[in-house]
Amino acid sequence: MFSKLLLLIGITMMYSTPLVFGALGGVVSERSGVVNIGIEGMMTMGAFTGASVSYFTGNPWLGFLAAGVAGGLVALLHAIASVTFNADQTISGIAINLIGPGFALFFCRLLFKDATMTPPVATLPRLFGEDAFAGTPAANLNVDVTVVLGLIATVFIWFILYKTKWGLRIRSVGEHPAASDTLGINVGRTRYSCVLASGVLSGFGGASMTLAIISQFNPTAISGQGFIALAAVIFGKWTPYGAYGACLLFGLAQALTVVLGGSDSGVSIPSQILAMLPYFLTIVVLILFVGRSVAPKADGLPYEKGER
Amino acid sequence: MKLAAKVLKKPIASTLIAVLFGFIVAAVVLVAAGYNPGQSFGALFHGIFAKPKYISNVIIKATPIILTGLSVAFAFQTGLFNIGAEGQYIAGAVAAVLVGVKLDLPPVLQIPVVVMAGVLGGTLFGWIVGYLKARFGIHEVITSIMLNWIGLYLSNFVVASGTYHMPNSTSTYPVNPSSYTMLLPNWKTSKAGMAALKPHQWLYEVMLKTDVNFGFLVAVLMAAIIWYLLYRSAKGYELRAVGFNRDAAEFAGINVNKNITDAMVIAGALAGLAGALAITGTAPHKISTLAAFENNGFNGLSVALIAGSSPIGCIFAGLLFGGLLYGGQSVQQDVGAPTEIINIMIGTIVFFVALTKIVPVLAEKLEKRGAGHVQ
Amino acid sequence: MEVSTEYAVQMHGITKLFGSFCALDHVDLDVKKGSIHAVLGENGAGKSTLMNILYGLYQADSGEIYINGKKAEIKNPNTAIGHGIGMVHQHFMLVDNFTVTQNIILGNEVTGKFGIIDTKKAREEIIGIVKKYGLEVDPDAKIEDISVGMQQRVEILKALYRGADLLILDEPTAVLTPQEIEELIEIMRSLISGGKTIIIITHKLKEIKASSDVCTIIRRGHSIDTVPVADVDEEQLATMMVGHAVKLVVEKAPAKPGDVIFEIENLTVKNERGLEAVRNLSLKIRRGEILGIAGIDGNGQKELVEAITCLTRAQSGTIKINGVEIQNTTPRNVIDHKVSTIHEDRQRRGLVLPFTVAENAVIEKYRTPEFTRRGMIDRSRMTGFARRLIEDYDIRPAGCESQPVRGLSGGNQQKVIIAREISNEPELLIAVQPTRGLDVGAVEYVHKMLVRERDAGRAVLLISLELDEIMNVADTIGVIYAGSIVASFPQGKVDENTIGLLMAGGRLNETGSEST
Amino acid sequence: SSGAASSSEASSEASGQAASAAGSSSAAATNYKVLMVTDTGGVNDQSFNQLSWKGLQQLEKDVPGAKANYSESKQESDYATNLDKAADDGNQLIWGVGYAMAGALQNAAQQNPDIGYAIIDNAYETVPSNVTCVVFRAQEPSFLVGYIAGKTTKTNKVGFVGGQKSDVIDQFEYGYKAGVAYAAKELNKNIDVVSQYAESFVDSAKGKAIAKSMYSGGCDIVFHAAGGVGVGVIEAAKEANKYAIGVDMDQAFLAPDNVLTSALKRVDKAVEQVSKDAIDGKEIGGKTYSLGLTEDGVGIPEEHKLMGDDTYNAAMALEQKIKDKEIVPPASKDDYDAFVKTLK
Ligand SMILES: Nc1ncnc2c1ncn2[C@@H]1O[C@H](COP(=O)(O)OP(=O)(O)OP(=O)(O)O)[C@@H](O)[C@H]1O
Ligand SMILES: Nc1ncnc2c1ncn2[C@@H]1O[C@H](COP(=O)(O)OP(=O)(O)OP(=O)(O)O)[C@@H](O)[C@H]1O
Ligand SMILES: [Mg+2]
Ligand SMILES: [Mg+2]
Repeated sequence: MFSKLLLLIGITMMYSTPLVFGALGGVVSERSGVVNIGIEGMMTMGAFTGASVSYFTGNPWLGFLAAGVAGGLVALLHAIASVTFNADQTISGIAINLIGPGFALFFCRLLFKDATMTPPVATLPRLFGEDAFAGTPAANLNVDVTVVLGLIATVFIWFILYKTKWGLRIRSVGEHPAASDTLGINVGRTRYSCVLASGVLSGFGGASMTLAIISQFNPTAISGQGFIALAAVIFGKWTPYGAYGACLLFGLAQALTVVLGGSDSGVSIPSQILAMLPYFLTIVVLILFVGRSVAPKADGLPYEKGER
Repeated sequence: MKLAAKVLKKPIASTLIAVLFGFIVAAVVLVAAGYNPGQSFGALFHGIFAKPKYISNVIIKATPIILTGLSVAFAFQTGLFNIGAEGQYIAGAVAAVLVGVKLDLPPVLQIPVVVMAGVLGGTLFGWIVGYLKARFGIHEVITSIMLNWIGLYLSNFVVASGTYHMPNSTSTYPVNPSSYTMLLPNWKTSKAGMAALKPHQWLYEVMLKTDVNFGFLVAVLMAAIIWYLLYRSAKGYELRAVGFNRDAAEFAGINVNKNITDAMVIAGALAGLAGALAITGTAPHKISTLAAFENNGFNGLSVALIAGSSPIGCIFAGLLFGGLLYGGQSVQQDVGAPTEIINIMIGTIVFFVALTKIVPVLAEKLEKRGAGHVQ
Repeated sequence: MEVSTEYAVQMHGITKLFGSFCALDHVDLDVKKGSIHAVLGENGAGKSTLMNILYGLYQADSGEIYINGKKAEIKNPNTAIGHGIGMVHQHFMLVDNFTVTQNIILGNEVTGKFGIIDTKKAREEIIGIVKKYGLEVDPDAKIEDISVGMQQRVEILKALYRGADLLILDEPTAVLTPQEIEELIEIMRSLISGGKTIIIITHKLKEIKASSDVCTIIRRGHSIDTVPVADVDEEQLATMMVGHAVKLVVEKAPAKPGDVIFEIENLTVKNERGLEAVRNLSLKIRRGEILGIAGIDGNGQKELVEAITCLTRAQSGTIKINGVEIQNTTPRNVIDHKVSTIHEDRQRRGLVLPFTVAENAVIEKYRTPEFTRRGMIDRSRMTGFARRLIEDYDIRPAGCESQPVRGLSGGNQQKVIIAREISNEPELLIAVQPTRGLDVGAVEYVHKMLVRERDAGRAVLLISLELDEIMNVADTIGVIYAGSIVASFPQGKVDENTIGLLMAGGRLNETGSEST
Repeated sequence: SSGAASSSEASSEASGQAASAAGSSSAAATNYKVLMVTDTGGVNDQSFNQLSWKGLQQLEKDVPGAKANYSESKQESDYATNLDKAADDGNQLIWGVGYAMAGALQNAAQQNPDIGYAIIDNAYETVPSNVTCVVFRAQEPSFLVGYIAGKTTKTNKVGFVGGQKSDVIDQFEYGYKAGVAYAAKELNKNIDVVSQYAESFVDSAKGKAIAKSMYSGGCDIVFHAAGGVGVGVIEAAKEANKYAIGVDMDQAFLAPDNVLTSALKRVDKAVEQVSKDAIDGKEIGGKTYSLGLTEDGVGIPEEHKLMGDDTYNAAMALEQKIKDKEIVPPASKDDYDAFVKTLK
């Protein structure tokens, strides 16, 4: 029983971590007033870059950083469109979701002799070292270091958003850009930074898949996590802790399907029905506990100076 | 100058420019990767236009995404973001199969019944999203994303279920042929049909080698109906009022919650119709285990965006998209360039569609410069 | 005019184009140090634009700005703030879900290590300024929870906090109660004595007289004149502003009230936060009568209107129109019972901005057989109808029926709403703040319309924060305080001071109150 | 193993030579175009599509003048159009990968009697004269790896992770279970097999989670037949320092210390060989190649450092028994139930 519990925790943590980074990216971007539907595309780019840099350098940390940079570069496109050109942020985000994976696979083919997957790559360490608690149920708690990074990132983003002047400015830009503008806050620059940060975080999210969970990049390494992260942003009411919680809930539901799905679990639900559980549970939790969530007021609205 | 400015102000100009940029970026990427862009685009156009049956195939491929595009565009016009067309499409296909396999009525009855079943399947999914939004204020994006996955597993559940699973396959039984919406499905494969078609080479090819079906006509008709509904009917007036300004609509006595639900119901019905028509109109007329999304709904998203959410625009955007998807295969086959090129190209087009808001602004500048010269 | 250090600000030959539209044409403005300088002009005259240029939000196409006699290049609000300029905008620039303190320090935060905001220190600094100028506010309250008057103080504090020497107030009184206005004038005086200079923009002639030293009049982007306020009277100012003589008093015949057709009894309504905003409120309106409700913002006016229009539930009590109870039904039902409402928030509740004028004109009756047959809207009838309204109500530009209403000016948007609501031929016409942000000419027009409707035998409920409006237009004046009508008087039987006292929660000594 | 893969019931003796002599015998084939149509998994499915393509790429290298190509299906309805387009483009041999394509391929073959077709994992009841079917008896290598797992397990509990349930995956599952049961019988003990489906062929994280759960539930060996999901399974084995068994190809490269062995299904070899036969003008139309251990179309890798020689040799002995038809590994639940009864 106890070991089952530890297992649930371990799987929950593992499953939710890429989502956490992606969702944090969404929170940061949307808090500054830029809707980010393109998390999926940014994560894919990060997943690929992380794996390939780790492969070529043998240094997973370098890969992790590079993934952030790659995610940021993709996000730059989104920022140019939605901040500089006041473009429709939804459209731009959808475009990112097409372009990101397109380029990731394209570069992968170029770098790996026309293969769309990398060989196994050096991975990030685990929290207590490779073999800690090996063979005991506690090994489930020896999570990937990215799990902790995700938690740190959550606290960090919360700290930035709610305790520092930058956070105050970011939130003001997302709520009332004109007010920020009259106080000499550069709305465009703030939004640029946030969108880029969003890309960096999403890139980390992608890399925490390929550098911790599966240790290679392949075309399906990121398949839908970006959208779940997007849902987590809304579910979590655009706050770092809320989003983190939503990702955990989703991870937990996945863990439950895993634990209930084994032929020795004593539960006989068709696996297709069981697989619906996380998605179904999300809706139920929304109905029962969460309800309406209100976006930052200026979320999705391009800021045009002097517009009345 | 004036003329140029005038032309540039038209929305279609922006879209065409976006398409042009899509090609340019794709060309740059191709060159960078060592492929000949001219050859690649040649292959693309060859793959789309070289034979009547290719054109026919493009139209067939375009049909479902025109409809899902319409679904998304319609929702946009009513202030909703229907990222759930994928799931609604699946629900439509599943429902059509559920009914089409079991029932075997004469075609005049069977076809409407099966198609309506599909429409209802999509409607149900749309309704859930709309109802949860209206009743509990739950954001449609979350429910839609979740329902997409639920739809996928539901479909797989049906495929695996005892009564529908076809032994030795990864699919259900096909729907009964009485549900088929191809053009003369029985006649064309009969001896008489073959004989009659044989002398007309292209007709023969189009009829026998592609699943020419009524779907496209239905899609065009739906685009017209949706346009009419949105811009000419009292219901459309309500839906748009709620979409643009919920508070004002509520104050004016319009039932906001009902209209949110109705909008999602209609959007879902359109995507469901797409799924149903794919089942009745194209081989293999059944659903198979889905390992991943087939993107019929997600492509509809891009179609709607390229079309600027115009119902009529969806027809053309859908054809463009269908052409790129279908013809894109040839780029890989003929030139060896990876298929990702097409995704990059489509992505770029969508990206520039987002940017093209500036085209009319530029046009205005151009106009002003022109005026300055006159002075 | 000479450039001199005597002046806090001198703007010379300012020209500003929006596209091909010339909003300002060689406008001059010279503001003496330590003075209160009024800028007066009709809606759209260019006042805000001029101030936005001074504050660096817009760039002038030509012209110079001198601050304290030195030429200044004001590229953005930051440089303006650097020059000691602070601005309180016409539309408040406050982040609703931030606290007062957060709003004040935004962009100029007091921080410790790592950019951490030192809220305590910030609060102390703010309290210091609050004390100095008598600007009482709660530093920890959220903006969405405080009154409009308070919000304005926060705006002023924002400027002072940044060390502003020159304060621009863009239409600061539009949303204030008489008492608040007095307090504001008080505050302005204390600022002047503290060495500040103030530019105040307003349409309200009385306030100019009450507060300002000098007044510059702008009409359609041109500076008309600059006069010492003491030398002119209100009529003269109005004439200069509009370009022709205007009547400042509403002309109307005495009311001839008929039977009671609208009646509220013991109404109680809770607000969003679950507090009783309307408490046991009762009122009656007769045919051919305008009932004006005076009151300070936040005393239940909003909830009262929401309850009547069924946007919100009534906890208890009845609302009857022609004897039929309509409370807790639907907005549709209320409209069907011939209640028409001019909502105070025209862009949120009144109009669908992307819709055309014609589409907006039929928003309550598109389903009637007149406009819809077999589910299809008869567009030619719809545009025909709109064209008639445009003509009858002089909505500009003429022939705008197929334009999105978004492109119309604020005044004309308001006219669309008024035209639409009156065209419903209501039994009861509710007008909430119908002249908010409109200039004198437009205000006159709206008032005329309300009186015309009264004379046509309708009951009119006028709710306004502007006491003048109530005093001038209403036949019966009710005062709302803390969710109840605390007193009511026939027009002319009460003076402004009494009403102002009642609005602020005071009690009457004499028995002047009688019920309608 | 020899590397040659293909053979039919009709011509098993020819296969060895054909493979080794491939280069020379096909010299005459100038500009022979071969194309494969993938199923919806795409060419990089880390499973049979990818292996098929590997086979065709090898063909291109080995046979001068052979031109290989693929076309990817994104959805079910692409099968027919891709096959049709392939016919237009002058391909002489067209592969359909996966039995989902059976119907579409049959139609195409009927419409283009002059073109050769071949299909993986599907056998028609009556094979059209221009179609070659290639099916694998995947239950055979699965049986072997199951046996190895049974012999190797210390916890007496092993796992199986499937992608999505289908007849092909059943071959792996029940072959494996039968192998485990066989070993248990031999060792005279009870070995539990836990099986679980990921409902996906792509969700590696889920594969990892399932395997984690199996390892923590006491399994020490997990076999997967789940495409990309298996990447996660192997990853979990690495982390838990337990064994995983690969599928389709030798997956030891993913985790040399943890991949105990793999159930090989040499789709690449088969595709290459059948294509060569076609290029050489052999009569392959209308035939079904059922490839098992005997034909060397399936198997396990020779490398066996993690299990020791004893176990490996025992498995090889078993392989011989299967080749000799002394043992017929079951490919479905019913066969498996029957098989287990024979053990008692
Ligand atoms: N951003 C803009 N784009 C186009 N026109 C503008 C813009 N801002 C102001 N204008 C126009 O410039 C003119 C002056 O506007 P401004 O806001 O300065 O008027 P105002 O005197 O402050 O009026 P009000 O009393 O209504 O506040 C108006 O006709 C207005 O429509
Ligand atoms: N942001 C804008 N962009 C373009 N045109 C604008 C903009 N804002 C206002 N206008 C145009 O400028 C004109 C004046 O607008 P504004 O709202 O300032 O009117 P106004 O002069 O204050 O009139 P009113 O007295 O009726 O309120 C309108 O005709 C409107 O179409
Ligand atoms: Mg105005
Ligand atoms: Mg103004």
